[in-house]
Amino acid sequence: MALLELNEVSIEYKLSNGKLKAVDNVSLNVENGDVVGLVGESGCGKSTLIKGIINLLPSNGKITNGEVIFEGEDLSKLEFEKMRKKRWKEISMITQSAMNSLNPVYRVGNQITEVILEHEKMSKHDAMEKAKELFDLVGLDRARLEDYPHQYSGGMKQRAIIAMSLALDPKLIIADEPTTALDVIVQSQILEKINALLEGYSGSMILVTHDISVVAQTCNKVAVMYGGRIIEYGDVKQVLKKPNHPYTMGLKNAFPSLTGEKKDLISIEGTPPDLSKKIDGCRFKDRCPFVLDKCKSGEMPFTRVESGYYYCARHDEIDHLRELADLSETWDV
Amino acid sequence: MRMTKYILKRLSIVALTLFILLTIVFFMFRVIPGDPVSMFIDSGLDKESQELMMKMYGLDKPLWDQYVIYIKGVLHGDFGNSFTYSKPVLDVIGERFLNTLVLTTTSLLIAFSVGITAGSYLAWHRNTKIDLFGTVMALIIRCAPVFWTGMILLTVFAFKLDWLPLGGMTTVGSNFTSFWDKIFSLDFLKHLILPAITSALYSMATPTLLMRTSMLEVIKEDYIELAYAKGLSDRNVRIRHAMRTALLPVVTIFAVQAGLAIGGSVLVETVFRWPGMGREIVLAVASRDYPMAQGAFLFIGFTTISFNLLADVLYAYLDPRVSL
Amino acid sequence: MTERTKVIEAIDLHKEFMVKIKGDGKVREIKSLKAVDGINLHVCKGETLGIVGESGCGKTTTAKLFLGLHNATMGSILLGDKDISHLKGKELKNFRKHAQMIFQDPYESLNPRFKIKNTIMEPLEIHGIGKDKAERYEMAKQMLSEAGLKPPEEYMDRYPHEMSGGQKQRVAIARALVLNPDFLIADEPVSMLDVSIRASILKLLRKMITEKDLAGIIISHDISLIRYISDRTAVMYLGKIVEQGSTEELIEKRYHPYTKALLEAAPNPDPEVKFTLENIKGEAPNPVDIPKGCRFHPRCPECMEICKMITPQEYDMGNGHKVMCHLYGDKNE
Amino acid sequence: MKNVFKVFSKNKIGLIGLIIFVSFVLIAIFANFLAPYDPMEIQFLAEGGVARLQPPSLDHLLGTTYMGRDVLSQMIIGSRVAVLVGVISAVCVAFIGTNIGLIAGYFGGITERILMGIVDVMYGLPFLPFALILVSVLGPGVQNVILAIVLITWRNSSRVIRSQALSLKNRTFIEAAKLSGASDWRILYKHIAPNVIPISLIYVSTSMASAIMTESSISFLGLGDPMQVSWGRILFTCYSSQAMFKAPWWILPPGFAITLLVLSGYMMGRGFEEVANPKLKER
Amino acid sequence: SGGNSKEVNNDSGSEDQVNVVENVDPSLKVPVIDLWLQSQTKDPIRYEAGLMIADNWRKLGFEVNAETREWATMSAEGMKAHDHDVFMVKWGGKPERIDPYHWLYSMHHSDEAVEGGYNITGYLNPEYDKLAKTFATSLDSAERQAAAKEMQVLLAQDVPQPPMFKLKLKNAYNNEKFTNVTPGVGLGVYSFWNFMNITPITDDKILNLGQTNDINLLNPLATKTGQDLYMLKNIYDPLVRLDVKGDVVNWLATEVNDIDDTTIEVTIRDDVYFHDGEQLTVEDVKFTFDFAKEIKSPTYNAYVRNIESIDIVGDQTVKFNLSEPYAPFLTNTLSQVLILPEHIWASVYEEKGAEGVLTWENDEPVGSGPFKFDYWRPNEEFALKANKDHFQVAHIDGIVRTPYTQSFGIVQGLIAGEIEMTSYNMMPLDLEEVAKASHVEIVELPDAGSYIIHYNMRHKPFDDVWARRALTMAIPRQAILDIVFDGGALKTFTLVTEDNIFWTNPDVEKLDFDLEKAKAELVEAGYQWDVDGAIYYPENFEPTPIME
Ligand SMILES: Nc1ncnc2c1ncn2[C@@H]1O[C@H](COP(=O)(O)OP(=O)(O)OP(=O)(O)O)[C@@H](O)[C@H]1O
Ligand SMILES: Nc1ncnc2c1ncn2[C@@H]1O[C@H](COP(=O)(O)OP(=O)(O)OP(=O)(O)O)[C@@H](O)[C@H]1O
Ligand SMILES: [Mg+2]
Ligand SMILES: [Mg+2]
Repeated sequence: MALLELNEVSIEYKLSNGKLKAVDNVSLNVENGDVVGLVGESGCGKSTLIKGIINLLPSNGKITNGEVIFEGEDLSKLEFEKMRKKRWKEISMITQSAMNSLNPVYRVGNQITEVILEHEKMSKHDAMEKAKELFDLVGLDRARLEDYPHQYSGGMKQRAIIAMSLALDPKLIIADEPTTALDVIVQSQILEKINALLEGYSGSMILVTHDISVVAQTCNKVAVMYGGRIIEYGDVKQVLKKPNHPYTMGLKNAFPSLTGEKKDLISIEGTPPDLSKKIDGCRFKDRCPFVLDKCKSGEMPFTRVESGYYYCARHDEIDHLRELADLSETWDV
Repeated sequence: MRMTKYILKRLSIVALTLFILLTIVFFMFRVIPGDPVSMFIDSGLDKESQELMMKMYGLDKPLWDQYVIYIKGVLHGDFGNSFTYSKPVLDVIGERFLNTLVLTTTSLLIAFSVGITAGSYLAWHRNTKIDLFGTVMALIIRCAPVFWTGMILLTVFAFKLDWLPLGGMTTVGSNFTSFWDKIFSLDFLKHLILPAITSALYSMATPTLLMRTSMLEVIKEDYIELAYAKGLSDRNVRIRHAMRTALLPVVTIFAVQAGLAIGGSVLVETVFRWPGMGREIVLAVASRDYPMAQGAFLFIGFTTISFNLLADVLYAYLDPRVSL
Repeated sequence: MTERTKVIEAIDLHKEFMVKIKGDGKVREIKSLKAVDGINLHVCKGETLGIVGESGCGKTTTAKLFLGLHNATMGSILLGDKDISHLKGKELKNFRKHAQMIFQDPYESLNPRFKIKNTIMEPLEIHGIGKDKAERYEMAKQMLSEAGLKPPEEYMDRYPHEMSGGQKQRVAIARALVLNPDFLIADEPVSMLDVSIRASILKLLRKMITEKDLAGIIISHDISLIRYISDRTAVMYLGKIVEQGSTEELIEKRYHPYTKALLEAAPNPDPEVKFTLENIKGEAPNPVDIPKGCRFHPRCPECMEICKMITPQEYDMGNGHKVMCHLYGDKNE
Repeated sequence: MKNVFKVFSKNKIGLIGLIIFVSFVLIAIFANFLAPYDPMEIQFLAEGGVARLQPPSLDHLLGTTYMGRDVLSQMIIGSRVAVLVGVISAVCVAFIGTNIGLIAGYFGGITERILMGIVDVMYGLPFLPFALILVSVLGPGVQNVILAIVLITWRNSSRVIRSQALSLKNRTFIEAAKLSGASDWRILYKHIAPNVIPISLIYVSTSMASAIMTESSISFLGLGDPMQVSWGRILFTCYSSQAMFKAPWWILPPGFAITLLVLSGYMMGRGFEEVANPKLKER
Repeated sequence: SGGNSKEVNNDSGSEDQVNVVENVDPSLKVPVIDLWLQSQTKDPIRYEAGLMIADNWRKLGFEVNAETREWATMSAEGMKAHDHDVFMVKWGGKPERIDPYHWLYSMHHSDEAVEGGYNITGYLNPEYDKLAKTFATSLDSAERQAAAKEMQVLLAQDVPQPPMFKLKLKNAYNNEKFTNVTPGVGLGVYSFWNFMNITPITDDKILNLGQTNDINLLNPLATKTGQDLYMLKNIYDPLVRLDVKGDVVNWLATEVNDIDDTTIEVTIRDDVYFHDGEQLTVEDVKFTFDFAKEIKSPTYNAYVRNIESIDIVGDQTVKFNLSEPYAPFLTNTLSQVLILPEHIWASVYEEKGAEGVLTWENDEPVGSGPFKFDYWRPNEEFALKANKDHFQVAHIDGIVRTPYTQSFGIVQGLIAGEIEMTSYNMMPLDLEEVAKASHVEIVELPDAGSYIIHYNMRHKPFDDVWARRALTMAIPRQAILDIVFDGGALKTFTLVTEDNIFWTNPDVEKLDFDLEKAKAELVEAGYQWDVDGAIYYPENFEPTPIME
């Protein structure tokens, strides 16, 4: 049994003038020990999806369809108190901006012990001891537990949040863009730390990012999200070496690399679809260089591959498209 | 140590401000037509007596000399004698000021405790009917002239229902041995209720609405989301995380509100015949009791400024991010 | 590489800010912050210089010094043979025609209350270019379409909030180039944009610089991006240029330990290549108290005794490649 | 400006405020036509004698005062003072406050220190007592009440506008404008000012509210212009004659009118707040 | 347009077109009259009445600019500097003004027509001055009476500052708690005699007084308000007192003899003690008068100015030597100056000097009067207790005086039984209110003072007697009485009010409201009107200050 299983989950936000379907019919399996990377452009619904998983959607957001099965239980139907008990204990989270995720008026140490004391019967002193151990683990000075968040640098805050996420040994850690706001060097330090921690950790992790290289370095699976839908899912190596969806192909080639010969970068012109409007046909049709008439209407055809799946109407020509996609002219408009 | 230094520095700025205020006020009062003596002509002050009286008040000297004398006096803590009461201004002010302070402090305490609770409640139930109703009510009460609210309350609770006294600070003929004795008496409390509620109603909207807005801001913060993700209870998130942080801007307006309340106390004091500073200032201006008016004005100014200082210090104390 | 004419040159450029920072206790102190601490840089006609470095190392400050948006504390900036570092009034206005900039945040760099046409026409109006409004309108239209917003009429009457980030960045480019400057600085022009459209903006910049024979500086914290766009690269650390040289050579030779670290930390989208970053510690120190000696020594894996005491001078490694590191001291003697 | 109206049409609170305000303005403009009687005219009973303290009737929809004056007419004519004081002081306050705030915030340095020093001193002045004294100095009269209000309240808006200008001047689009060669004044008035206008408008509305409140307070204390009927003065007359407990028709309307008009100010302020709110300048 | 009364409506119908000139010389235009109104805070009556007067003056063609002034401003600019056109004042009818010295001499003698003087109107009439001198200095009361009557006739013709109304003072008290209320002239129930005579019915023998304002200062030498002095008069004793009708009765004095025009001998009681136990002696008497003069007490200056010296001529007798004859010496000087204990004031003087004495609070006054100071909590209460050792003992045990700032507080206080008496003049609405409470009884007494309209004869058009007369006749007295006073006052035509039987002259010319007559007199004097009805001076106009 998969640790987490998303079945055709859709999430909508209510707007003053209509609805916005931020997540549209998403299915995903996370097995024990998996590190799943969730990549996609800004606004494609990544954060919404993971908030949907732990039932933390804002008041105007709602899961309108599908189920979120965690260890056999549908989290989306769980009542608040029961869900509350599961949070952090079973599923913890490293939020998008660690910069703002620590409450500025409390000492970092207290914010860590707070979560321990909430879920475990433990004395304050013991909780503090635990926090100290966690700080050792993420490479922070124990003394800094006494400091306020604003006395930390960005990297330190991120580490503190990571330490906090490990506090209760959860089965699943969700990390929402843990390194976006950080410098390259600090980012690589953090990623390295995460990698190191993952080695001694039996649980699973979902890592949200818009940076493919982060996925490449950290995850074993990747889900590529576009316009509210996971348009491709599979084993990292497979997806990045042999992408099946034109968007993944473009995305991969849009990243500059330091190694290898200097080839032209690819740019996917245009903007992602407006999720508040109903989309007919392929979500990527407006930006796809391989778009055909058949892409423009109906449901996107689903193709299952060995390690996952993808949606593309031209699934039978994929190898050819992949070759074309490597050329930057293909993407020029 | 540094804190003391900071406060001392601020205080010296306060002193400068007060000095400027003092000068403005001194000359402003002298510009007002009229003098403290000629008002008594009709009650039998003949022309020689008028001159004698002007001399008695030191008003026969050139303006500049009067100013210098006054400033010198102030530097020695002597604000002169009130023309009306023939008492040192400080003595008169001290008493009135305490009265005003009791009233405003009570009303501010009511206003802020109710306002903060209500504001956070409304924010928590944002976009509901309760929120709309509460916000609109707060706004409406805020917009009603305080003296009018007072008049209405007075009519209903004192005149029509006869539950509470019609005004004043104590019942006629009651005798108290000390100030404290008085303000802790039931009689005093009964007299305090209506004016305190009136001005509390007026001051309440600001903390309510501000607390609401501030809470709404805070609720959007990532650390609130994280607090939920941590599995904290609703109550815990609301009080420990949201309210605690949302309180900060409310603290700053406390000073502003306190200043407003003390300055605006004249209205409530007039309606309820509360023997406070506000009324005294109006009386002093009307009777051209220059030293009294100057002193009272300065005192109110000083209090306003001190409250600002207090709020800054308090803010820095409450918010670890802020240094002075 | 042919010898080209230097368009703009910074000589021993310094910039100090007086900042209020927290001392012990709760009181602020005023300290000096050396944001730019003696740099020598130049750009030639038709050439692109990349500047990389971590956040806070002084990249933006350098850019603003070049453009006269800050006054240098010390040193000079020569445009041709004129020192422009303390221009005022009319002279400054004249200089503005020669040097322009593109900012990091396209959302921020356009006045939200100006229509696009007003934004682009304003510089023309200020400098009295074009005989009337109609002519300026035409020039603006022309520029927009050069910047890739086609058809330009469609964009002229929009407000910034009606455009996507990439489109705004194109408007910013159009505005910068409408005055026909000789010199262009782009400060992290794509870092706020989605990966999928970065390449097109970078390409546009590159095209403009070469076509119009400008001197260009492109700033980034991502060295892999720099590789794609710049001819020469300067690595900046805490207000100093620690290494500069032609981009390819710099990436290949990577003399300075900091350059090495930066290159190693650069994310790699190839899942086969894993991190190798072990040798660099901590985060960049606060520029308010720059370490004594070599400012990199506390983080340097190759730190020697001398590094702790003496600030290294710049050593020429040939081919215009310069390094500021004691490791190379003897090679030069 | 067009945007402002667009936003208003979407913002319910602002819209209601605007409607209330415009109604009062209309009443004030057509006061002379609307008022059934001369507000100062003493009314007589049919059977002779002054029509003192008559409860509402068809002849006098809001009853009469102790001196036999028609309350409704007083209310209608009184709206003129309220609207006049409100609008003029609000515009002056916003104009002065905005300009001082802009200049202080943008130029900084000694200019700022002097201007903000003045503002600080102004903040030490207790508002109402100072207004009372000013009115005593200047003499009663609507124009003096306005002057007093303006002299004191510009401090509020100038502080906020200054901080706005401070943050705006460091925004990149201002630097971009500088790079285009724009002069300081051009930047100040073409680039920064339009961006603070929504905030100034908030101040126009809220200063309007506070000006009306202040005028009525001054009048209530008996220091307003005695030759002008104003709501505060109606209340004052009601309070100082012994009729306040007996004539609800006399005491209630002015209070409600003040509340409503002041409320409209704050409601419009809320509307403008939406305009000013960065949320709307969507990314 | 406002303030039209029926009376006015009837009269304004007259359409006579006399003296209407088409092309009148604009320089002859009668200047605008600035009518200063009292701001409503101080006195709504004067404000409303002023509006009605202005309306009627306009009907005569005068341009009137009615504007309000704060009392402090009006008094400084008008009462003191005499820089006004016209304004109204309510002059109090204090007991010492029963002798009309103030009304007839001070307010109209040319000596007083200087800055700060009482001749506010600037009335200069040599004939009047002569009469006034006689009135002021003669010791023969018949001669004085004749002069006074004559003077009133002149004033009624010349109308320099005509009196208009006198209040029907209505005070209230609790008839279930007290009886034997004796209001005194000018002071109503606030009179000294009332405090002496009022008798408690119940065991509660403390009289609670409600007043609109607090007392200010208990230093008899420096205080300036009547309120203070009336309380001090209970604590201290004068040599003589004015009784309820205003007649002089002996008090500390057992005998007062006029030796000649300028010498008065006074013998005092030997059984009077100050509240601290010291006996009151002739030394104290001499000291008080000398002291008041020496330290230049503003309160007493007017009274002691004429005293040249004081001699102690016996154990209980002193002799006052005046520098010039001063007719009201008894009513003013001897009844007003309160005898101070030398042993206290001399040491204060020693310690603080003259200026110090004048600024001394004296907040625990020690006098010899029938009431002793008890306590004073400013703005809350002021209390006296009866002096049981006095030669005349009050029936009550004490007085507690509470200041209410609003009159409705007083009224409610009376009804609720918080207070038992007030000298606040009950207004019609108050009367309605207290009518419900059977225990509240009203005592009525006509005021000895009056509402006076002060023209300024130094300013146009008031320099012309015809203008003054016409303006006076345009004052709608009856309408104001009905509308503004709501029946709470009476018309009056002489400054010495009709109740002051000895001094008043009821047979003077009464310029009551008569617009037609007013116009007719103006026409006769040659005034002209333009087609719009604005009034102009006659050609070659010379003002007539007084009637010949
Ligand atoms: N509370 C909300 N109400 C309405 N719409 C929302 C809300 N939160 C997000 N959205 C919209 O839902 C869509 C998905 O947003 P989401 O935050 O999940 O994207 P994301 O992939 O996490 O983007 P980013 O990379 O910028 O974090 C966006 O179009 C966004 O505008
Ligand atoms: N106006 C200023 N006043 C004070 N300090 C400043 C100012 N501008 C920049 N600094 C400081 O100077 C240092 C260099 O800043 P700068 O913006 O040049 O860095 P950067 O390399 O562009 O960083 P980033 O990558 O974050 O944009 C930083 O520590 C910054 O805090
Ligand atoms: Mg997100
Ligand atoms: Mg930067």
